[in-house]
Amino acid sequence: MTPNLVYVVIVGVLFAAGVAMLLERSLTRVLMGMILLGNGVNLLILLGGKAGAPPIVGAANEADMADPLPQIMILTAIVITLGMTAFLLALAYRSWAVDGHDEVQDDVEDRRIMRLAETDQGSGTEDDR
Amino acid sequence: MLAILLLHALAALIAPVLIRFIGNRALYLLALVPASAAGWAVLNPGSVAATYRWVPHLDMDLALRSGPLPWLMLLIVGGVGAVVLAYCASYFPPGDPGLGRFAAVFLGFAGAMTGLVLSDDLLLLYVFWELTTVFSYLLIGHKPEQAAGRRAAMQALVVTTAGGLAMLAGFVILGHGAGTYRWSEIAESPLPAGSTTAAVLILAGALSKSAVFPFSFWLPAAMAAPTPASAYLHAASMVKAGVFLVGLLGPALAVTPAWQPVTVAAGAVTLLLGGWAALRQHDLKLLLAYGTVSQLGLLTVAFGAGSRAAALAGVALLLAHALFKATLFLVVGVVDKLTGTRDLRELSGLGRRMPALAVVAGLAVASMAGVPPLAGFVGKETLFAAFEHDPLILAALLAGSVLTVAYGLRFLWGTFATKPAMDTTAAPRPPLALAGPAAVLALAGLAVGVGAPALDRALTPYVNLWTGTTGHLALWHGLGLPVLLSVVVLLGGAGIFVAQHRGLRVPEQRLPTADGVYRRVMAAIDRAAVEVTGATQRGSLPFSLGAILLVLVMMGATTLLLSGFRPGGIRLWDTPLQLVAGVVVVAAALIAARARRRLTAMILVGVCGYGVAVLFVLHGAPDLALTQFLVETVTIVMFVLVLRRLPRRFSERPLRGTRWIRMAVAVATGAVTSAMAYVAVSGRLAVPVSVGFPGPAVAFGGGHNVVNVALVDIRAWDTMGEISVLVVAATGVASLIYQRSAALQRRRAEQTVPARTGPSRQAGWLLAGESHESIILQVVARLLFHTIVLFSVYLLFSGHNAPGGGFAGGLVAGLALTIRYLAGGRRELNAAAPVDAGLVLGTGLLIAVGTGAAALVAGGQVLQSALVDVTLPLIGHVHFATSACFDVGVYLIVVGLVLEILRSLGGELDRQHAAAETSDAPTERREKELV
Amino acid sequence: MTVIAVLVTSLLALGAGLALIRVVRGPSILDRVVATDVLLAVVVMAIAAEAAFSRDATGLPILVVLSILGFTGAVSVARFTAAPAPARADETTAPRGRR
Amino acid sequence: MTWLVPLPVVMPLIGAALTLMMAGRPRAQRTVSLTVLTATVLVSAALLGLTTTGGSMVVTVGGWAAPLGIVLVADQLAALMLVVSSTMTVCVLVYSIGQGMADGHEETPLSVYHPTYLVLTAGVTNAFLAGDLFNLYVGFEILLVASYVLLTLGGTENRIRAGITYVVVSLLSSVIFLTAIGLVYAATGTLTMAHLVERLDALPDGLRLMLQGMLLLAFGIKAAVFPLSSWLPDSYPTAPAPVTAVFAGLLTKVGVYAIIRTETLLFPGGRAAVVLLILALLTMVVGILGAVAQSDIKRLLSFTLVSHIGFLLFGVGLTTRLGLSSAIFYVVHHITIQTTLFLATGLIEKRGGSTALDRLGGLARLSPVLAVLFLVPALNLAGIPPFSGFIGKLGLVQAGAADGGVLAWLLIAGGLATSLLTLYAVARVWNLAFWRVPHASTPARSPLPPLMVGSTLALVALGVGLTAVAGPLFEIGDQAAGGLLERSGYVEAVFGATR
Amino acid sequence: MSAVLDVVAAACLVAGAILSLSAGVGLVRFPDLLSRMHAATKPQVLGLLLVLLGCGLRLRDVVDVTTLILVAVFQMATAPVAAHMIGRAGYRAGMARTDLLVTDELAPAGDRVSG
Amino acid sequence: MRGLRGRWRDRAVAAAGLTVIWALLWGSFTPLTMLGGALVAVVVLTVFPLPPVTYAGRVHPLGVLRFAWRFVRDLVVASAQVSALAFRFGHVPRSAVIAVPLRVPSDLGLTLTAEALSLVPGSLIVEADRESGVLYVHVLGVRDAAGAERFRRDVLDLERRIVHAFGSPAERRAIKEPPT
Ligand code: NA
Ligand code: NA
Repeated sequence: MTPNLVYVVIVGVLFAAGVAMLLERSLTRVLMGMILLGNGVNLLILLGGKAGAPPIVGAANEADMADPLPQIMILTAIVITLGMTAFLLALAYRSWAVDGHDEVQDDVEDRRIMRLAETDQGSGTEDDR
Repeated sequence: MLAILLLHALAALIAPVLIRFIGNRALYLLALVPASAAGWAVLNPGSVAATYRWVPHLDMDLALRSGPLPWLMLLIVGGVGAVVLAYCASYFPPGDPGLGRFAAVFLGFAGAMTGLVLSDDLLLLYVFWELTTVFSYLLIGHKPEQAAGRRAAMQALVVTTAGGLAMLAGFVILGHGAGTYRWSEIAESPLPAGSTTAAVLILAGALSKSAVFPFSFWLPAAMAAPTPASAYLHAASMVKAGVFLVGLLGPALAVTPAWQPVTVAAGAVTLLLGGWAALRQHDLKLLLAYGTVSQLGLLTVAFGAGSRAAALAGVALLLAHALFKATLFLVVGVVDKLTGTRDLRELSGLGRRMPALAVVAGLAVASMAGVPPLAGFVGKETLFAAFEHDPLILAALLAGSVLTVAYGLRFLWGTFATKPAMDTTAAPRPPLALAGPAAVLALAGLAVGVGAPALDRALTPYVNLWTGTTGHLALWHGLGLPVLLSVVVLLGGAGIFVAQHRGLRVPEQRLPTADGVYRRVMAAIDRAAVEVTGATQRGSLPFSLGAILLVLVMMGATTLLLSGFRPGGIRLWDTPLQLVAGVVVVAAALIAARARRRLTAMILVGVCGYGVAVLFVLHGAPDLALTQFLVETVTIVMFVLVLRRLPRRFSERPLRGTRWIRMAVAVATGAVTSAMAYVAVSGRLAVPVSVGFPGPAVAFGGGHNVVNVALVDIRAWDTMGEISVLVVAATGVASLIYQRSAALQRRRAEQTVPARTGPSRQAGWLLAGESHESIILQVVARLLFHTIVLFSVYLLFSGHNAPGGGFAGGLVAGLALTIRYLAGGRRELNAAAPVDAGLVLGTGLLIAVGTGAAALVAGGQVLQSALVDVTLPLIGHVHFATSACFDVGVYLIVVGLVLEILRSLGGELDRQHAAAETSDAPTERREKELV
Repeated sequence: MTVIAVLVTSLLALGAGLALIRVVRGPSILDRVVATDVLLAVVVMAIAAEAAFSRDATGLPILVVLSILGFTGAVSVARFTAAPAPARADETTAPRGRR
Repeated sequence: MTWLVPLPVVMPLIGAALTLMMAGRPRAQRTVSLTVLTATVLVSAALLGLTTTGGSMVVTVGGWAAPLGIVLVADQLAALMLVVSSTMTVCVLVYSIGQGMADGHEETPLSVYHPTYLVLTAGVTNAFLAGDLFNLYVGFEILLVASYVLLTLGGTENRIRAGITYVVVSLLSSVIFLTAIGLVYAATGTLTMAHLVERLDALPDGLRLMLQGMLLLAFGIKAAVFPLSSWLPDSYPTAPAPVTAVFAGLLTKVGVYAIIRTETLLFPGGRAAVVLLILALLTMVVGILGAVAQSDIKRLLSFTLVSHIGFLLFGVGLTTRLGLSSAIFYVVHHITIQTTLFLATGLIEKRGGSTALDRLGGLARLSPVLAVLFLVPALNLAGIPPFSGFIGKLGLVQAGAADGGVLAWLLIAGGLATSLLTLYAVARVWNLAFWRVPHASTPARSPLPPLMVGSTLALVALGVGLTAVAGPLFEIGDQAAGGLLERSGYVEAVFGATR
Repeated sequence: MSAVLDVVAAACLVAGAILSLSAGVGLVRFPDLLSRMHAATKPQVLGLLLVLLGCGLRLRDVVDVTTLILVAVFQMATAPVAAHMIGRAGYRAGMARTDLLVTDELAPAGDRVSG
Repeated sequence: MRGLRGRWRDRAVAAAGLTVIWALLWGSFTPLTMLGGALVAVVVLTVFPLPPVTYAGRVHPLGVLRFAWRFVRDLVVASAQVSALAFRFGHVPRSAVIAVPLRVPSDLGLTLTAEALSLVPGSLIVEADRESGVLYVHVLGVRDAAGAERFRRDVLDLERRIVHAFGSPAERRAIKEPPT
């Protein structure tokens, strides 16, 4: 198959933009990055199937039809993304309600150990009491 | 033999129960268990083997084999074990809550030790080996309140396990090379490749177990264990395991180059250092512990030297040491129990108060010192004889023996002597139950000495496994060098004792103490752990994601380079309209990534989604476009519902410093993904399987819309999974927003309130009234609502032949509800859909999955569909696929999802916000503010 | 018809481009919403026009959906974001959480 | 008897539907959940028996033969995984009922627990049975979304924080998985794994390596392979004990299962074996060092979880029959033991009021039962013989020795060192939490609910029982490994299956 | 007949497209939100109707024509609502530029108005 | 008291209307379609009960035609005007917010008037006061007070046309009375 350049470029841009947002701290931004990535993946899947007439038997010649299988995968992915978006939004809201912001926080324990590492200390869990 | 092991296991399990019911006397009963092992050995002096399958694939079976050396060990393990258990009955106070546990672990240990000496399969041997380590750990920590005791237990555990693991690696090398793990078979065939490495690794295990230099330090620390346990584990049995292994494997492995130098050197050093350290101890138990270390070194030298005579001496000393050292520990136990101290500086005049005990101890020390006619003498004589022609080793042995005599005397003097300027220590007479077991062991030492020739005969088969000069066990070898040396040793030892008594200070050895090494190693591991963890576990989500993406980029780039792909061809587009839509998508995405305000970003992401929907249309995917438009719309509504509560702008970025890194990762990810897509598409040769879809879709699926038929029939299993995802997502939204059962119950009560009846102009037929609700929107919403729902049903049923289907239909119906909610808030929503979302979701899932299960019940495959064609009078031809039922389930689930979203993110957030605004009842948020 | 198609496509693309500019420029959310609405209308026109040119009606359900539900997004934004005090108060009413 | 094959997925889903409709009636929900999951165990056991005696069982869903439709494939490996995982779910369910998690009191929100838990089970079983790459993705999604809900149950500050990390990383892994599937389809035009066998073989090496890399990456995140693992210790420990337990037991193993399946079936020949082995070594060592640095039992166990994934990869990376069968054995062991340990930790939390090591002490005296419930699986985890952890590891060491390469020996060394440090880590927990004098905050009396103790005890016994049945279990693992290496059997079973 | 219909259809399509372009131009050019809304939301209604008409003239199938009629009706029912909601929100947010207003009869009544 | 009967009538009308829409969607008027449509309509109306609103009006075909014609004419003319404004560079159009008190302020009448007014370019409803029945309209291109007054009259004309097309007898009577 010969790839469609427009798709190739859009996929790249959607992935780049999505990743850029994903690497941020605000959960709503991360979520939007995920949505962009989702769109990018969908187009990537679409790229793997032939374009053509809608795959409706009778409305078009079978040979001219677009490949239906990527469409099925994408449909599933779109709907799953919807569910995930709803969940993440609820999560963002709860995060805001609990913390007063929707920022992704660093793990406290990990930070503690990083401080120990920076100050060249041990784990402090030796049995000495 | 297996029966003995099982008996031990059983006894260990019932010991706590038994002790709870009949008290300390139960120990006498339990002592019969190890005694039975010794008894079995007495009855079966020859070679006995038995094999039971366990894990044949790993060549690890319960292969047991008794031979001369195991036989002797069995006698020690069983005999001493029985005696010590009997001793424990009086040693522990009645009703000691820890006794049940102690007895269980003790018996477990005895069983493991028995198994260890009987194992023919090396892997099985390792199994028992590790078990003894664990039981030892638990016994050392019998009184775990002191940090020192716990640390000692840990030290013993770590050191012996480390050695054990090395040994395991050695076993695997041997076993893999030889093609079998049965020692009896390995020993009879030529050594496989890698045996030298194996030998070194095995020695690491053996020497660490026997506390030989440089692993000696754990044993003195292990004296935190109750004294009977020390007597058994750390004198008689467990520490002998390493020596036993050297003795067992030596006949075959001693030919490897490292074997003899390592064993002899390490043994000799241990002998001297241990003896030296023992001289400096004040705690009687520690004195004995260092003495044990020293003696283990001696044994290692004996078994490691690799000659018949030395091995014979080794066996004799092994037995002798077990007897006299266990005796001495039991004696210390008695003293400790009766006086409350083990410090020889606090003890005085005990010899007069406990003469019998003093005699017993004297007997044991004499054996240790090599005084005829005791077992120790027999062994040591033979040993001197074996090394007659090796002056260097002989000198070390002599020095060690001299030290042994010295600390032996120090022990006797320290325990029993009446010291000037000290009161006689107050103590009751030791009861027979305590002194008896010690006496038994001491007398056994005497018996062995006297019965040396018999022992010699019994051990001949073992000794013959070795090469070199043969020695003999006898009380009298004739006048020769050995006897002379014995005399020298006794005199030298006495001399040192006297000198020390007169004030000679024994300087502390300046060799690096291995204990320090252990501490440093563990501290280094701890530091390494902190450093590595601090470097790899940053606890930051962007870091975790960045790591994953970097791997993606590197992996993608590498494989792309490896693929050596030459661009074959490229098309710009299928239709130029794709470019138009593409520009919109790209622009929206790029600007969204830079947006500072949440809603702006959201709108741009939405535009991007609409653009993708247009691309779907252009691609020939109307079903996708339809769904995408609907999903984007629902998404925007959801975002608005949540974002209305959140700050308008994204918060200030704490990540500014890493901005360029993130940009680079983003661009690289995009580029690599594009390239991979390009390469993958270009690489396609075969025809896709989906060319086979259209025909069967009509013939068997009963629909013309291939995508929909695939969704509800050909790939309905995927769809079933997908709707489960939706169900759970909806549930999760409720879970996060409502949190508590009570809140959800309140909601249920609210939503079942019937819609207001009767038009009432004054109250308004609309529930509206708040300033942000619009009459125009409300009227239009109500006018359109049923039409939209009808349209959703149309989409549901037309979907089989045209764009549409359960997903699209459900989303449309959900949006109808959304419009009602937007118009009139949650009360309007409840009026429109007075039903619990969970019920809708459950019903939908039941219908969809039930359709699949029904096909199963009907004798088809799961989710198999049937076509129904009926011609009804007046009405016409009805064509129906049962998969439509499945689609109804899908429809309901999507409706349920949207309903749940509206109730939770819409209505409940309204309520929470209103409550927070108006009431002085503190909400959760306000409480947080105060904190 | 091809010429017409190209002409119509170009006009619609131009309209979409201008709308996109307003989406990007704002300045207010409502401006962006209005512009998005226009974009959506252009999409409807484009799909209808495409159906007209190719005489292929499979896209019509999409048109129904967009015509009856396309306003939902705009309404939800307008309803919740720019409404008076309660919903507009964002930074000020947001609780100060522990950082 | 192929009708049995879809049941491990269908039954929990029906249960989920019913429990959703029974919101607010915990007793009924409990009955349904227990019934359904017990039935799933029985069906799984039947499948294991049938596949062991009669070979793989294949169902063409909806009667659509491969490669058109979706196939569910129950071979020995899948059946074994089903048995183990469904057994875990039953025990954990009983435990959570004992804790009151499932009933609506204490920290328990709503009636979402049962339906979500059942869907989680369905996702896991679906992933094991999937014979279609995209369906595998769907299975993952099911179990993931259910896990998101369970992890954030109650919506407390810590769980939200941890939940965000977990959800976002998982979403990224899903995106990567989906991308991989898109690429695979673009290159081959098919999704049925049995069909991919032939079509992937026809692709040029570089392209195939790319597809393999993408799939490995996706599964590697789910399996928590270093350096893709840092999310796990930050997220698992905050969940309620039974949730953490079932996650630790099952979810990463589903990732490992996917790695085993795809590496053996789709990409045989060990092209990426070296990479796998290196990752295995790093995962073991970095993971266990992480455990050593921790001061909280749950976190410590999470790190051991990561670390021991390295053992599994070791077996897979060796690509030999012994390596695979040992990895399979080790999976069974690890699922059981890691689940047990997290449940025991839940009991520790219940008894001692905390899982932080500096707030615990004296538990051995305060609760001897608890001491046994922790110590036995802890030693098992550390690979102390004769427990199953040792047996699995022994298999891996033997397989490594058989390989004989430098890397293999490095891995043996790393594996043994990891064992030792695992022992050190759990022994430290024992020393501090069980042996030390009780902490001031430890309640003098705090009875443990019998259901919690009972279910944990059952799992402890099961873990010990693995030692007794190690021979037959290894035999099954060996046969399964044989089936994996002999691909044609799988392919023929799939294409030979008709309605 | 068919050719005539096609020509009419083409004219409708082009006219509709021009109106859509004018909406875009107005959107970019007009000074404040409310003016932009006039430009944006109104020509597109007519433009859309024209395009739908053109489409119907080309497709001619009963199913399609009835569908297009529904589309037109729905569009006319919903477009004003969106415009009203946005306009109202804009006005309330003070985005009507008072310097361009000849008169503002809502300002004094503003507080009393109920939905 | 026209409660119960009126509600049944409403339901019947709604069901009929939905059935027609169903037929339009399928583009077929066969018995199967109509019956199916009726069935679906009844189900939809049962599951989602109608809001308690009664439409008391009658549709007057002639009035409807008259209204439609004026509407289309206004639409075309006004669209052209606004488009022209858009392309007239350099000109900044002025506008006004005008209050129009309707004479028959039923919810439905108010909404229909607002809708029709909205669709005609150049006017935009910024507020609708339900209690007093006043529409506040933003009008583009108004230059002075006279223009505002002219616009107010136009709106009232529009209202009259709508009532003549769709209104109940009472409303038709009300609209004939001169504005107070
Ligand atoms: Na996971
Ligand atoms: Na996991």
